[in-house]
Amino acid sequence: MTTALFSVAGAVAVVAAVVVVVSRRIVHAALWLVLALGAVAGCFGALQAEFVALVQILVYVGAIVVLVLFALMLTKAPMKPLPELTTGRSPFAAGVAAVLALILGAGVVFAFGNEKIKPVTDGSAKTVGTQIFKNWVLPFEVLSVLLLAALIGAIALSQRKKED
Amino acid sequence: MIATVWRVAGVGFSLLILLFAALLYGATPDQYAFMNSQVGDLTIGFAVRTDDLTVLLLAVVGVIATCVQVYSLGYLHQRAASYHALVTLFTAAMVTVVISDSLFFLLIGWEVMGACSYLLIGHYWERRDARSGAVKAFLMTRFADVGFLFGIFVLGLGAHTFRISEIDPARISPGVLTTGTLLLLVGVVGKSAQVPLQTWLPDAMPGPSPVSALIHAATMVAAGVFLIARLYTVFSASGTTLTVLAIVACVTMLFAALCASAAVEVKRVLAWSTVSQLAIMFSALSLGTADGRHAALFHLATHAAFKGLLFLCAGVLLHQVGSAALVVLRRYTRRGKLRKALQVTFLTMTVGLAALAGVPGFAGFFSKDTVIEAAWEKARDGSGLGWLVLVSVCLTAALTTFYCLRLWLWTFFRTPALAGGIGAFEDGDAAADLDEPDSSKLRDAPWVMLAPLVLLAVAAIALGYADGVHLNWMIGLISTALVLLGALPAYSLWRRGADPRPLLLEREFGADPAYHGLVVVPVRWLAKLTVAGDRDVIGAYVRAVGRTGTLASQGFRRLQTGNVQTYLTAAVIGVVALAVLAGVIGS
Amino acid sequence: MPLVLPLLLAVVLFCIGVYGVLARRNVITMLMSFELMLNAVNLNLVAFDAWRVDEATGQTLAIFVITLAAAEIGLGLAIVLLLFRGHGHVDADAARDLEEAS
Amino acid sequence: MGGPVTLTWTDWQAIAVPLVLALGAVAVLLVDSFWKSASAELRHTVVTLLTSVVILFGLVFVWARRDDFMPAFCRPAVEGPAQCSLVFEPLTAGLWAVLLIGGLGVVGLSAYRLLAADVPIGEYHFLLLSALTGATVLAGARDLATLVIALEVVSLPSFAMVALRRDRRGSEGAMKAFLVSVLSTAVMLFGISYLYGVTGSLYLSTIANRLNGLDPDLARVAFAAGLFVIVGFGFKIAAVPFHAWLPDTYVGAPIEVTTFLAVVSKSAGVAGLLVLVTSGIAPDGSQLRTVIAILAAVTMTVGNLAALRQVEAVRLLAWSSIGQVGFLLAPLAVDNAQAVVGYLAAYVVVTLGAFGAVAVVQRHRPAGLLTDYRGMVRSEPGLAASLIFFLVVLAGLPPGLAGLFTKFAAFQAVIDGHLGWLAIVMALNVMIGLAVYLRWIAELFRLPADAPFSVDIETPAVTMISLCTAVAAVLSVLPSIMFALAT
Amino acid sequence: MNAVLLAILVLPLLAAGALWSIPAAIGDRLAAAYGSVISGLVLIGSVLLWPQNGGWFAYGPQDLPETQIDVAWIPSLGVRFHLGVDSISVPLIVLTALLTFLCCLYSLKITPRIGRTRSLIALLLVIETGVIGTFSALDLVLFFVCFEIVLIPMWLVIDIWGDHHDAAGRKRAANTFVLMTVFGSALMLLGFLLVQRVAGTLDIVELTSSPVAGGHGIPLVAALLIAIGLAVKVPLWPLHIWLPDAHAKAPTVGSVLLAGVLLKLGTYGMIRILVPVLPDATATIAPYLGAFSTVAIVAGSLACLAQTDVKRLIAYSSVGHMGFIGLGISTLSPAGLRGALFANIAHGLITGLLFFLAGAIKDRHDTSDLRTIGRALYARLPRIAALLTFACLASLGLPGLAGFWGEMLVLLGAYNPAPWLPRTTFLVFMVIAGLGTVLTAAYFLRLVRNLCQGDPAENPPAAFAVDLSRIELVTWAPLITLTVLLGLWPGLLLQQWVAL
Repeated sequence: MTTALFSVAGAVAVVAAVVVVVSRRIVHAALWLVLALGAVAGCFGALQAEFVALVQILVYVGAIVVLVLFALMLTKAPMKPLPELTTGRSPFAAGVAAVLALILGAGVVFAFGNEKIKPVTDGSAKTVGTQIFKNWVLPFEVLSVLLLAALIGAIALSQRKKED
Repeated sequence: MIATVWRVAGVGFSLLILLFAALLYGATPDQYAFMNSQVGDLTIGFAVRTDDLTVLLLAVVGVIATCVQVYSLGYLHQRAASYHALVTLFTAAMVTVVISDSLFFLLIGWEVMGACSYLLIGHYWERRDARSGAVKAFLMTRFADVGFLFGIFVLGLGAHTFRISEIDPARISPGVLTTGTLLLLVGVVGKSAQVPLQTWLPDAMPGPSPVSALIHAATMVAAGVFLIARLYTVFSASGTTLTVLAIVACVTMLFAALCASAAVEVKRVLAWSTVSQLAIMFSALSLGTADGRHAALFHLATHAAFKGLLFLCAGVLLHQVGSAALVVLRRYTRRGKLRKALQVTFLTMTVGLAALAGVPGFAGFFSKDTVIEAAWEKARDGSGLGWLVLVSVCLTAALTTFYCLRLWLWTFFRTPALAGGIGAFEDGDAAADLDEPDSSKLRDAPWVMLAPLVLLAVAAIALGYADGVHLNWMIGLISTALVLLGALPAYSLWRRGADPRPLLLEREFGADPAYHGLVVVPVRWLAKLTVAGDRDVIGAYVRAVGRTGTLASQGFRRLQTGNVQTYLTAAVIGVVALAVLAGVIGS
Repeated sequence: MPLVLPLLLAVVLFCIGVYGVLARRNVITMLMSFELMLNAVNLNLVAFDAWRVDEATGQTLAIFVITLAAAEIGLGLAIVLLLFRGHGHVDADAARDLEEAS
Repeated sequence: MGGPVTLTWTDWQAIAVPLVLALGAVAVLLVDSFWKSASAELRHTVVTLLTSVVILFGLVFVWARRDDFMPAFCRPAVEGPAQCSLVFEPLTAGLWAVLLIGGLGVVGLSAYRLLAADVPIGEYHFLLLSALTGATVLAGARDLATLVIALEVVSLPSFAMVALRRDRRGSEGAMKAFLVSVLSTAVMLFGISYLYGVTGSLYLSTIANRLNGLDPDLARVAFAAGLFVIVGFGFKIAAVPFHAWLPDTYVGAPIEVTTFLAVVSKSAGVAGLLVLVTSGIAPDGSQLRTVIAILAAVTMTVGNLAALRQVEAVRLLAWSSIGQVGFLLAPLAVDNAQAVVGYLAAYVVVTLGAFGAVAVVQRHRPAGLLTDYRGMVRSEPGLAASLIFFLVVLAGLPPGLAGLFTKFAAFQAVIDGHLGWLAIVMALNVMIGLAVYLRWIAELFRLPADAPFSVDIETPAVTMISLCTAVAAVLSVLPSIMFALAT
Repeated sequence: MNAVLLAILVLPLLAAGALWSIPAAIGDRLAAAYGSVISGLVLIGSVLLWPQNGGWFAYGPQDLPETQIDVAWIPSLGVRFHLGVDSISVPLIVLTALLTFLCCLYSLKITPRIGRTRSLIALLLVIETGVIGTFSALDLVLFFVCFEIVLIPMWLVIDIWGDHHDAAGRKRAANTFVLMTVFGSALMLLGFLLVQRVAGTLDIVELTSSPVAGGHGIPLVAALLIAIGLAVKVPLWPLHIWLPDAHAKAPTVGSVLLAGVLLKLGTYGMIRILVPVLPDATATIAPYLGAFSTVAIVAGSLACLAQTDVKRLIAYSSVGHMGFIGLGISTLSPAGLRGALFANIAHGLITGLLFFLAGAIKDRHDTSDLRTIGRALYARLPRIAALLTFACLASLGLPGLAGFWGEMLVLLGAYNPAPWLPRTTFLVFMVIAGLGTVLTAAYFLRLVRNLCQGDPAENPPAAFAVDLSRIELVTWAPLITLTVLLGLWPGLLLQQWVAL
């Protein structure tokens, strides 16, 4: 059951991801990204990681993609297809990516080919929360500094110069 | 001012040598070592010794040096300071050789002489022939000295000492002994201008004549003879070396005598005759007997006297006439002008040539006879070596007379067959003889130059009797016959105004061009090759490294296109490459 | 469920992301591709977590990664806007003021 | 599991410095934002002083506790050594000292030129302190989560700082650095995910423990994972071939920020990599060390070669800093912390000084060409002497004994680690590097076409450069100080 | 004595610093006088160091050098500040001090046309410190450091004060010099570190008393690296390519120090480090070292024969002479090593003199090209030409002058090399080297012939050509005197090296 669910979600994610990187309409790409991320969230769900799945939807689909769309608007991204959105090097890039995929895939298959995941539910918000606040306090705190710094940095960059 | 100081110092120094010779005469042999230093288990240092040989050589050097220094007072007019200083140093170097008991001390004198001769031969450095002659003299002797140095190593390490008096041939293995002496012989051959290193000496003639006298009579070339005499026990212990020496000497004496017969310049004739006479001394030494050594030294002494005399005479010719070339001198022979104007010179030169030719009664006669006698003694014992030496010396004696008489006649006398005489030296330029130079100002040299001539002329006669006359009549007769044998053709040729000079002899057997082609040219090529190699091979690599750096740098600059996606692509390729590497290493 | 399934999915997503980063001109689309790559990471983490059955360490890190991505995208978009203000476009391979090739 | 979530006193002590830095960052921001009434100069001075005080506190703390060993945020070990997120030990103290001195130097350098460059003061210092916070945490981190997040805390504020002038060049430089950095983060995280999968832990000590005795297939994945993590750091410290963003960003950024990137950011990356290696991710004999060694060789060679023909001072320094990173990686490849920290110390001091000198010149000659330095030995002998000294230290030749001995230590480490080929490459690079710096030094002595550079140098700059010179001189005479940092 | 050693090391350095920090207004004369005083003091100090009983290679627990300073410097790296002098180093230190002193003295009147004499003097003093430091270092790293101190100052001397006609050429020469040397010394450092890895110490005294055994493997690699590093400095063929340019383009005082002192660092290093510390490995590479040295002798001499520039010619002659020294070291025999040591000193004196003379000739004609200078210098500058001839004779190894003894002992060493070396090979080297002396003579005579001799009528004197000036006489007199003195009394030095 979970396997089937995962497979469907995974297939959707792959298709959506491919469209994201090949689409000529930049806004479509952003919207396909939503689908891809959502599908990945489905995968998380299939892997019994509910909390992660929820956060994924919340943060990615809810926040990040919206941010991206805003950015697209601010940079006056056109709605029409743009042939020059992909560089001339794309076949080469595809080759590089394919080689990388082959190597990694082969390595993964050789290493973990016989392993099975037993369906166990430990992905609740409580488990994860306990983990964060018991064992991973320091990274969490540092992450807060990161968020603050990124925020302030983004604000500082967005401010107009005084003479403007 | 400085010149005067050096003049006085020079004369004083040579007188000092004489004084020492006189003081040391009859003294018991003695040695004294000083300034030694230990190098490993070897002692390297200086030592001096006095014995009969030292005294003899000191006397010879002293006399000749005094004569030369005094003579030079009148002879030399430019750059006198450096000249006298160098002559003094030259003499001092020879004295060092003579009194040394340390092979290294000896080597110092030996090579300083070479350097001084180089500088003195090049005294007239304005002249091309002087420059090249000087260089040639130095390089050839230097080449030989390398062998000499190695000989010192071999002998010194073989005997475990560099003290001459401590070298005991009995304690050296025969192979080492032969190698060592042969190597020393190379040095001797070079220094004394024996075949095959003979070509420098005739070319050294552009030097001032007194220097030639010094080189040929008392220093430099005599040093070779002295050295073998000094190390006679060692040399005579090695049969091979003696044989080689004998062959070299015999070839040289004939070779040089033949060359002398075809030379057309007084000094060149004399130079070749020196080579020839030295070879006679060497041949005597090569006999390996005490008699031979004695004969060689006797001949060395007499030769010093008459050869010094002859060169000083030639110097007078150069000084007064301006040239010693027969072709020039020929112009002054009309009405006996030359011998009348230069009366003292003529007389003393006659004495000298007579002594050289071995005319009975003159010193050369006696000393040469001693050599022949020693060779005869050896030959009588059935030694092939002895026979070789005997025959060669006899032939050389005849040849010597030939070229002496030829020189004497063509220099001072007008040939009866006038026309032919012109052609003999002037390549058919008939007008030359008619063009008589202004000889009104031709007069004999000042007394300061003539006095040494007279002194040496006396010595050239008297020295023959110094050894006590113990003449073997048989040999005396034979050598007289040889003199006549040589004199007759010379005279008859002169009578006929002919001076046949076979090309081979005139070109001195082609040794010079051969050396030029075999040594000088290849070395020049090699030199150019080395420079080209440095520039185009080694240097090219260095430049290539530099250029590679520059090119690589520019390449990296070009890669820095500013396009961040190129950067990213390169980076990801790097990751893939490292991943592949990981796969390769991991499996 | 076989473990390789999520892992292979992660590999595929990651490489699609790599392709996007290398092939897409627009900086914003490049950023989207980065998101795909980070998602691949999360997929790995969650899958390993499920396989390992330990204390949800993987999921915790996945949460951190999502937050990290948010921070990155926030600052990144600010930089993109600034770039747009300066250059008038957001093409990564056209912003070449600083090249040194001459 | 179980038990209340509490921080022990040791935990607080261990994170005292990062904590104070973070709080200081906020304080600086607040002071700047809510004290608008004061003049810009006054605010600048106050902010600078505040920042300096915060950093100085860190230095004092490090000095006071330099010999302590304080593991923090620990949990009872399931197996093997204790699992901690952060450890303060002598090595950490040494790295922190280097990082904080670097930060202080950048603050000092920023003290006199920043206002003119249209950079918002408060934000600048806030970002600087945030990055320093990240850097200090990074140097002490002992788990992968902390490590990667701390690295981001170093990186993201730096990119913001690069673009803080908000002009074309700055934004382009920031964009490049940002894109490369994000890619590297993704790659590194991908590697971390595999490391986690293979070992089931994020704690370095546990990972190192479990890496021994993996079966070959897993070991291969672990190797690839470790490789990805190292590559991630390779991006950050601009190891070749992940370096290309660096020269462009250095040129695009304001010079103070360039200095920050070259000094703090780079040191932080090296510190992180050092933590990874020393904690046993790449044990002796591991192929990962070979990878680092290869990176070292390629990095130093490419960096030095590319620097050979540069005509701009900053670009030359940028490339040469890539070369220096190669030299830093060499002892890293053999896990010789002492040599790395020593090298880093000398590098930081001298790079600060060199950028200080460049800042002075570029303020008056904005083109920043090497030819602008002509005739400086005559017109500005003091500045020229200092600059020459810095360059000579970078080249590693007397009188720059600090550089010589750190290079020597690197050689020693490599030789002791049986990496002969790397040592030869290093020897070659000493030569190329010298050629790079000599070109610049020669310009200082050459006679200029027009009037040579000559100005009244501002007091803060004089102070900064003199301090750097003095420290470098002291380190040259007593190099043992540098090597005592990590022990 | 320790105080004296430290003083002669530190004094020039401090003096140079002081000289730089005083205002630029100080006159050139004053700067040169100051330099002369300082280097004169150093000279006095170095003479004071002359050891009472020499010892060498024999360092053991009881047998330390007479004068030594030994303090820890960088404990964590095993580096000590260990200085000491013995009878090998003191003569070289004295030579260094003497040549520096003479260079300063020379600068009183004669300075490069570029000016900036103050800096030049300061750099000379720094070079002096570096060289003396190298000669007295008893720690491998300290040796390396001092070895490197010299580089930058010398680079500046060539680059700034070099041939003013050829800015690009002098820059290239300076760079080639410094880069090749640095590469060599970096390799040498690797060798030192290998030694440290095997022996566990960097202290030369300890290493000498308990050398690294074994003629293959790591000791061999170490010996090779050290030998290559030092060979660049010597320089040994084919690593000599930097030398002709550097010497030819350097100013007079630079050439003098470069040839007189700096080249000795390499050979000193071989004798001080290679031979005692890695005896077996050195024996393994000795035949190759000897072969390259022999090639250097011949190639250097041949190259001289085709030179048309007087400074380049003298520079190439150094290649040949240093080849002799290398050959002497490679024999590992008492005679060869002493010969090398002696030749070091002699070459310093004679080539120093030669470069002074070449500089004097160059100054007077504004070129060092033989064809441009013309011939017949005997007529135009009789005294200088006479001195040149003297120096040439000394340099070609005329017995009775200093140049002879070193080469003679080297050849003697090659005739009788250490028992564990292949004797036949060395006999071949000896013969070739012996013929090399003939070539040496040939090119020096060619030089004299082409420069000093010739028809004065065809070679008009240059304008302002003044013969030997007083300062030149004063500067050169010590060199001439010592050349003659050592030539006549080699025991002066040889006696220092009795113990082995």
